[in-house]
Amino acid sequence: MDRRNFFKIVSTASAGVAATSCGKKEALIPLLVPEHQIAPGEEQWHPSVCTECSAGCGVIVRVMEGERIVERNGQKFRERIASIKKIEGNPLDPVSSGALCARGQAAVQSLYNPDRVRGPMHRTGDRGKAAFSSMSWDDGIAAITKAISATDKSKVVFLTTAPAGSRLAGIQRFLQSIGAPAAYTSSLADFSIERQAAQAVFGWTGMPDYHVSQARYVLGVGADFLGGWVSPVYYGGQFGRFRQGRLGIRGKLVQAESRMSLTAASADEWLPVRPGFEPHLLVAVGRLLLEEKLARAAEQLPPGVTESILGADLQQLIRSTGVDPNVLRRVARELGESEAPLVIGGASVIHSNSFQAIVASHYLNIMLGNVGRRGGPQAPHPASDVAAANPNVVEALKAAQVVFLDGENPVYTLPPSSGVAAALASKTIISFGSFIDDSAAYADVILPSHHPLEAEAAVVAMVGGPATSVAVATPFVRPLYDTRPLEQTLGDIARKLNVAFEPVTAKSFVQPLLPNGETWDNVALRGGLWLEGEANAQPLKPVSKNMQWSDPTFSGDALQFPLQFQPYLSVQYHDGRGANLPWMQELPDPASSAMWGLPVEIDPKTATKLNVATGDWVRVESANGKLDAPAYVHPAALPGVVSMAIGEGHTHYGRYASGRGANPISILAPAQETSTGVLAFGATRVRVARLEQRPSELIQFSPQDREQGPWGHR
Amino acid sequence: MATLPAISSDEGIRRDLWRPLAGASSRYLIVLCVLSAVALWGLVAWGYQLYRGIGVAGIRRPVFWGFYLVDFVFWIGISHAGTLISAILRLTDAGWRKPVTRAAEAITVFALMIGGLFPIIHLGRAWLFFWLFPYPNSRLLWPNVRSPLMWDVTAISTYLTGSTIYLFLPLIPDVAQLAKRATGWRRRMYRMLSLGWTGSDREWNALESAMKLMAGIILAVAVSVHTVVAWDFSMAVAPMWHSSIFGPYFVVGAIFSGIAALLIVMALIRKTMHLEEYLTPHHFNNLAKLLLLMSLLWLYFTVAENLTAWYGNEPKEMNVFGARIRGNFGPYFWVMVLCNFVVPFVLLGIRKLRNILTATIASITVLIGMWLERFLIVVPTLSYGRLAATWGRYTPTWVEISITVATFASMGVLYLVFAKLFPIIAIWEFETQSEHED
Amino acid sequence: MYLNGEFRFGDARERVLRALQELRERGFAARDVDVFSNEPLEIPRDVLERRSHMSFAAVTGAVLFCVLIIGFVSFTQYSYPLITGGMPLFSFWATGVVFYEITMLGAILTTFCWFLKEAGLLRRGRPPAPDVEPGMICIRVRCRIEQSVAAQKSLEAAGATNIQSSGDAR
Amino acid sequence: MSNSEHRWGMAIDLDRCTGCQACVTACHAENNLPLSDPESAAKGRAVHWIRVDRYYEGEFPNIRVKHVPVLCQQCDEAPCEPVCPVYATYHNEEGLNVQVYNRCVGTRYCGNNCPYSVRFFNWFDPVWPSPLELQHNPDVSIRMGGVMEKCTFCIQRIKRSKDDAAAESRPLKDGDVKPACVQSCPAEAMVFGDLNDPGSKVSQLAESGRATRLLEELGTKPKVFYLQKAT
Repeated sequence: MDRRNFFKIVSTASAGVAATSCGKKEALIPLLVPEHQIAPGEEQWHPSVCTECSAGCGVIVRVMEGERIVERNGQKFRERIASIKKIEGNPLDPVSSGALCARGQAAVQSLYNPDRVRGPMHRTGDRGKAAFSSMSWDDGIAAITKAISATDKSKVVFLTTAPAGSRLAGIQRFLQSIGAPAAYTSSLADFSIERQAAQAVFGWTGMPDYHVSQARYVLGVGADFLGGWVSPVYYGGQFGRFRQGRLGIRGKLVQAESRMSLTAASADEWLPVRPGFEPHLLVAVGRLLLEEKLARAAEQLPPGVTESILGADLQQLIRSTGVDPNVLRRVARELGESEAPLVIGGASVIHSNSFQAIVASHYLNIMLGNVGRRGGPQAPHPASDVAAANPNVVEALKAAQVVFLDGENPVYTLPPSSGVAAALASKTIISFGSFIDDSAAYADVILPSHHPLEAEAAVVAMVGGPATSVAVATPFVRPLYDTRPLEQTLGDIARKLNVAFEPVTAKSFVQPLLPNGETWDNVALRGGLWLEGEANAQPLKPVSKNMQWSDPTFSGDALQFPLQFQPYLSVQYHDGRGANLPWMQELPDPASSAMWGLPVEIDPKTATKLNVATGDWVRVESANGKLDAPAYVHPAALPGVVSMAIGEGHTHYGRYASGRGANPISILAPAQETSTGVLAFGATRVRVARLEQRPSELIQFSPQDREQGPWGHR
Repeated sequence: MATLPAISSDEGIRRDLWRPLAGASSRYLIVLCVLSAVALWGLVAWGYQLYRGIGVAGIRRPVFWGFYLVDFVFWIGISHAGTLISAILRLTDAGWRKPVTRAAEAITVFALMIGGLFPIIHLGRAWLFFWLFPYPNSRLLWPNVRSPLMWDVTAISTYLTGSTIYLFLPLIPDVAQLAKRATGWRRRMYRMLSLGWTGSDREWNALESAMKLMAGIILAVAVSVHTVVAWDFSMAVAPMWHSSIFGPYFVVGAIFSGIAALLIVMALIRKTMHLEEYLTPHHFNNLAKLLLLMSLLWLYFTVAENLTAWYGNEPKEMNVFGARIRGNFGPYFWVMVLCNFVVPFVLLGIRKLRNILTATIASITVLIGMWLERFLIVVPTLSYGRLAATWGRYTPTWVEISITVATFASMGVLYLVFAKLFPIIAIWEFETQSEHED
Repeated sequence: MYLNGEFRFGDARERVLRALQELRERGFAARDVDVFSNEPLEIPRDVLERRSHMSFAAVTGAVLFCVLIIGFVSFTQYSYPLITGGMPLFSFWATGVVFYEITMLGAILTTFCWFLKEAGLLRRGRPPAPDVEPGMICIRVRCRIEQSVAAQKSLEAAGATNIQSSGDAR
Repeated sequence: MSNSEHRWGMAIDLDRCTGCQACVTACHAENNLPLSDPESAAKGRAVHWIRVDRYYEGEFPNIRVKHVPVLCQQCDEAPCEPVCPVYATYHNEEGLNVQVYNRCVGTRYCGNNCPYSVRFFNWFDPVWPSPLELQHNPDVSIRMGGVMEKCTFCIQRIKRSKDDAAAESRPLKDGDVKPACVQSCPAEAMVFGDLNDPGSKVSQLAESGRATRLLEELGTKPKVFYLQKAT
């Protein structure tokens, strides 16, 4: 199958291309599929890269004949075009291994979304009202040029979702050439705490990689790596092999999380740790490992760290986590005794002390002697670093005069309490996005760039270290609408500004990475460049010398707001981007089975106290706002912890997402993770009250969540 | 036996029984118009469903069958009023049956016509219903006779044919007599329907033989029809459906609801056509006792069905059982028990309370109860399937409700028209009877 | 030719029976005598024998239909063999109900047809029938001219009124 | 029971499955499943040929989650088949439970008689706001309103693989055919193949000690094998 697909890819490109598999070097890059080459019923597969999240999965795209109606001079014509049918993982790509998550596969629905922006537009109504009328590209570029030249360049803020790769490099180069600060990201899914913790402990740039498949015992803490964290495709593959991929060896996964995430659900054991007490749990495990002499590489720990771990009050640590002490002791012993133990620390929900948790997890791995080894954390490739994280983005946005939006949606992803939406009202805003989303509704000008499936790109995968994966896409279908590649638009702007700017293309991005004997054409044909990395190449010696942990802080008075609120990244919507895809809307939520709207997850005890049943509407209120949503009484929710997936509650985002559901970010306090300044989106306290009305039904695909009905002999 | 009208001269009987055929009172017309309007509304609803798609009904996965199948079973059940009752009575030679039989047989035919429509109404592509009939076609494919739905098709076709003939045969002498008196189009119609009946003894003999035979055959068919309807459900491997009790259970239920329908129709005829002397308390008393008997039988079957499920405590069955007894279907279940057992038992079981009015009231509750019974058989099993993740609730829409209500109205319309065209009591049978009992 | 005699009032039935007996004694065949009435008359077998083969016909029809449906079903199932649910292509379990119903249909239809045949309904060229009023019984005798006197006498003896002849004088 | 060359089957490793639902979307993309909307979804009319059933077991904190991907089990003795009066669903030579859309009149009896509830009905003609229909897979027909539909084991992919193999004049190899769900699964929890071939991966997994079948007690003989979690 893998080979078959590969041959498909190759044969696809064979319009005048010599078969590279025969070793001939002179190959053309796969060009646009001309319409006359599309035969009915014939399929072609083209390599591309998924940009639905920043993991960087290489994909292959099935192209077949399609037909669309175009209107010219008031008359309708049928036009045969090459259309995209399906997206699958590129079997050659080590990140996707030929598989792809639900959201990645649904990307085709964003390409063919009926609500895509079809050409450049300018605002005609009030900001935020999404009233636009079309304009020409020239006018649009002129308007931008004017806006930029009139401002202090340091007040130009460029927000982008672009993952590490050619697009981001191009943006950064553009910003540099006009003298603006580097690009920012406002997504909640940039995992900057994880990056910063890796930097702090190991001196690594980028996201550490965990070779789950080679571990035998995994303790996951706070990282929903099979769900919304980093790359469910990559880690899903790892997990499959971890569990059943080795003869006679079955890995055991213990997951400590404050929510029953997909990872916790797949784990052999779930340790329901109280929100924000992940560092305590990790330190407790460390202490137990050291005490029981199971820390096989204890000597590699910096003395300060060892001291502080041994100085901790174990009883109190364990008590604070809320986990059964016996269970925790057993888990620590099992972890320490395992042949290939691994601790994965992450922050699927960011608390005020999440950084400490991840740092602690790294120390645990050091103590277990697995860093850089098979089955341990691996150093990432430096090229996989991404745009600046969001700690500074709020300040930057407030100070900005001109704001560029490239797929980012700060009005949605940053809480209103941060004042961003209000601040945006007085800026010049230019959107390069394909949709009029919450933020684009504020834009003055929308200059839509090509959809990623229509554009070229080179993306460095976030995972896979120490190997490096660069997935490459070259365009193969004609753009559907009057859009332009972002590089071209930036180039046009630069030219108008009389600034020297050399756009970054996929080719120019990949070229310097090419090893000897490899050509760009080969890379383009296969859809990626995959470089073997050397394990153990990085120094084991930690950069940091000490470790702290502190109790989490929550915003809001504990008496008034007795419950803890944790929004989380879901498999279907990620940071909210997936909400305009009907396939994602109708994908049953893994926890609640909800479709077309997400519920608030409430534990059964709290629900009983509040007299709330599944389907009842509740008002979730924090000191900073309130939202109304249906409730789902989650049998596995921690008592007193209210969770809600991020994704719904867009004011504008096409017909499938606009006005549907509630945005959990909207009630967050502007709390920060103490060490990094990142928005601590799990650090808000709320109260919940039952509402009398049910404005709409909670739609569930499977309302029944127990295998047995409530009835037996009685 | 107090079955005899006080006046028993042939002319008198004739006058009494033919009176309703002549003219039409304004009340008759108003009722007819109202019922027709409701029936038409049902047609509109059906048209809307055909135009928009079956989705305008409330059925859904996993409750693929809803009101329509409930109505189907209900009306097929009602159809047992007639034929079965009149055949049983005819075969057992119960003399008091005579004023009752035609009213009952007419119910059968009309209820069958209505009930037989529902399998078509509920089809996703109703316009292709003829694919269920065996005819040489370009698909080179014949229907799958292994399907219980094909059993239905044959059973209902046979039953409809049989009961129409069974209604028609004793109508011939009456129609022949009417043909002599009527004028205009009525005369032509009666003429045609009388098939040239002259009243010769050969004809009478043939009629008698045919009726005796038909009574036997129709009895066998009637039992099989409702058994087959039951088997639609019990052939499925669904919890609480896959049960061997369903055949007899449905037959008993059918007779039960059939008698109730007959009682109601008789009470209405008696009142509106002033046939108090023909349909006497004696008839009602007999039928009421029969109803009471069926109520007890029904209870027996219901207990048998549910007790086995409860005692077995098989989880998948208990889901349906629990939903039905205690869950969201609980209220319907207990109303059903009230309607089907408590009310008839009290009203008809206590001799002092038993009269025409209470028999009618009990019959009405039995009809409600039996409709609910069918609902409780069809829907909970589908709602609570074997895999809990597939459970789902069903709520009917206005379309289903309209069509359901309209079928009751159509029954009324058909009956009103029939009663206007044909004597609702077999005159010749009545005359024979009066003669013999003199 | 046909001879019609009417009987009215009270003991019409008894008189009709007497007339019939008389006629049979005078050698009139049962098939030549018809009794018309508005309601069924019970005439003892020895007086006027009407043999009925209806039950036999019904059984025959049933058997015929049964054979036909079995043949038809097996033909249809084998003509385009499709496996469903692991069931055999043709089995009496899966098709028994259909066989039963169609068998019954056969019985019903033959009964009806046989009724039409035995009653003589729908038959063309039927001799004119007397118009029977309620309560009246009428005897029609088919006879040759030379027998007509005897017939008339029988009728009169039994108290028939309004004796008329009709039809061709043969 | 059939003596044809292939007998397609699937094994789903519940120890690998993470419940991520990639298979669900893959199926939508491959098979042109009708789009739901909030109204139809609220009525329980959303269509997922493959779904991931999730059950909670136990009470907090000792609570576990069970994910079971359920698709048409392609039963050898399928209860849905004999009840169709018009042969819209029947068993083909390769053991697939085939639904012939054009033949279906919509009695929905098959849906009632499917213990796995994997049959879906088209309550209306499907609608895709333009240009979403450009995504449609031309290998799979669009179902009209009023007919049943269900998982086909991606029969179109089986056919394509056979054609490809024929074009290269080689026999079909184990792993050549992958339905969309199997192809998409990141954890490789699903394996598809020929149960007639004792050497195929799916045959071996079906023989393994962990293999069970859903509602096996009904005797429907499904061709989807669930490999239970090892503990």
